[in-house]
Amino acid sequence: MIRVQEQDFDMNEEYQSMLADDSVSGAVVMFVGRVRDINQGHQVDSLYLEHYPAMTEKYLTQLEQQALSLWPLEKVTLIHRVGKLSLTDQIVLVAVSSVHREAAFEAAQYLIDLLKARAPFWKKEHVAGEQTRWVSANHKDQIAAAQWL
Amino acid sequence: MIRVQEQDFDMNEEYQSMLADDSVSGAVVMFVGRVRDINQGHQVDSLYLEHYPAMTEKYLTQLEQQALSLWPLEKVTLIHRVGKLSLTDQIVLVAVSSVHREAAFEAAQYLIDLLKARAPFWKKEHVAGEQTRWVSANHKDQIAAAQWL
Amino acid sequence: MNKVLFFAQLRERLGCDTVQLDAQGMSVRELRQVLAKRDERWRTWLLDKDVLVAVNQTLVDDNAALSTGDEVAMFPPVTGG
Amino acid sequence: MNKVLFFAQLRERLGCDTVQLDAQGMSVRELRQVLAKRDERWRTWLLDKDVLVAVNQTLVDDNAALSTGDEVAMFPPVTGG
Repeated sequence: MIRVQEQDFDMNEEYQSMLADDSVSGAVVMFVGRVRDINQGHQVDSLYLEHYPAMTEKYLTQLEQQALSLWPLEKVTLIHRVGKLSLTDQIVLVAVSSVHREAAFEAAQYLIDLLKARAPFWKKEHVAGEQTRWVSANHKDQIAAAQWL
Repeated sequence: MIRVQEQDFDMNEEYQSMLADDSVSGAVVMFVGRVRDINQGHQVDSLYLEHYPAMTEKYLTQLEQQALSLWPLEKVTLIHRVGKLSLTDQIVLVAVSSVHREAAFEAAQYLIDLLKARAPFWKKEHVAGEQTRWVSANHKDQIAAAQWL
Repeated sequence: MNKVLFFAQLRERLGCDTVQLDAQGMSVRELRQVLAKRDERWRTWLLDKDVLVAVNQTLVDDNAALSTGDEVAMFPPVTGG
Repeated sequence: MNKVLFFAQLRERLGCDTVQLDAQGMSVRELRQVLAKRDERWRTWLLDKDVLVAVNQTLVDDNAALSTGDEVAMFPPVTGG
């Protein structure tokens, strides 16, 4: 299940609905990314998340399918927010259920690594005492994604 | 924070309380282990979790301290249930918050790998059509733990 | 005809969301060169090696060939998640 | 005096939760040998190489030395999580 939305998500609701009627999964791994106070040395107040809607949907759907084909997973949930976000807001949820934990951990890392390096989202931060700044892409994120290829 | 308890835990409550007053953590990784229907080829109805109370508490506290010293983490939550559990019940929660996702993912895997290989819990399954059976230790779990040492 | 979309910094730097033009038969490289001719600003930002290009919502390299109706998008490295 | 606790399969197989004895000065190996003398069942299960031993709630090997008051625990490989 993939979703790109302005509103917040409820991690627990996603967890419960992912596991409804599932007596097979022994393992669930969830990752939540949040707006944190310091990014690339700047004090962040809030940020604006822009995206390329047709492509985010297409790419995330593809990413979900890839994960399902690479690991024996029960379900994949990918939610990414767009628009204006404040300090400590949730940005992204990756949740994966599987019979075994190894598959769930690997797939969750794969999904967030690829999402960060490839999905067309861009963050513009509102920085304390300044105007705004576009977040620079992180070389480390490209390396994290490349390890899966 | 570590807890060993008979009652169920609320993943969302743990998530919220872990993040209260935290504007630093950009990443949260959570792992939930559940009672699944088939284990080691047997159809499971329910299970009983026995433990060695003084040692589980001591070992989990030590494990939490080790994770905090090995990675730059904000918080660690470890909850393990004991007593009678039914199919699809939650057994264990590992939750870790950190500035960066790499540390959160690694520490969560470390915690569950070591917990499974070292913490003094034992599962006795009630198997369909049979009496009960003690779950056999999984060699794979010993290997997963050994990789961290 | 083709639609070319710009996102994030690139959109702001060009002061442009979308252009329509006929890119039939061009490669992505040729399309970038055509757009770069508009003025100094377009030249600077469109020939930047960090610019990513997607055709019909899939990342491609500079050699990709364009057909009528393809939706082209140009944008800086992504920073979501 | 020392308390020796048994858990899980080992507890069930021995039909015993706890024994009290004086293990002062013994190694863990010697304590296992002493307990193994009780009868055939104790012999079979206490000398099983898979049995784990903790002293004062910390895993130790067979060479560990015991002092008065140490809490000893013996149990099969763990299966939690």
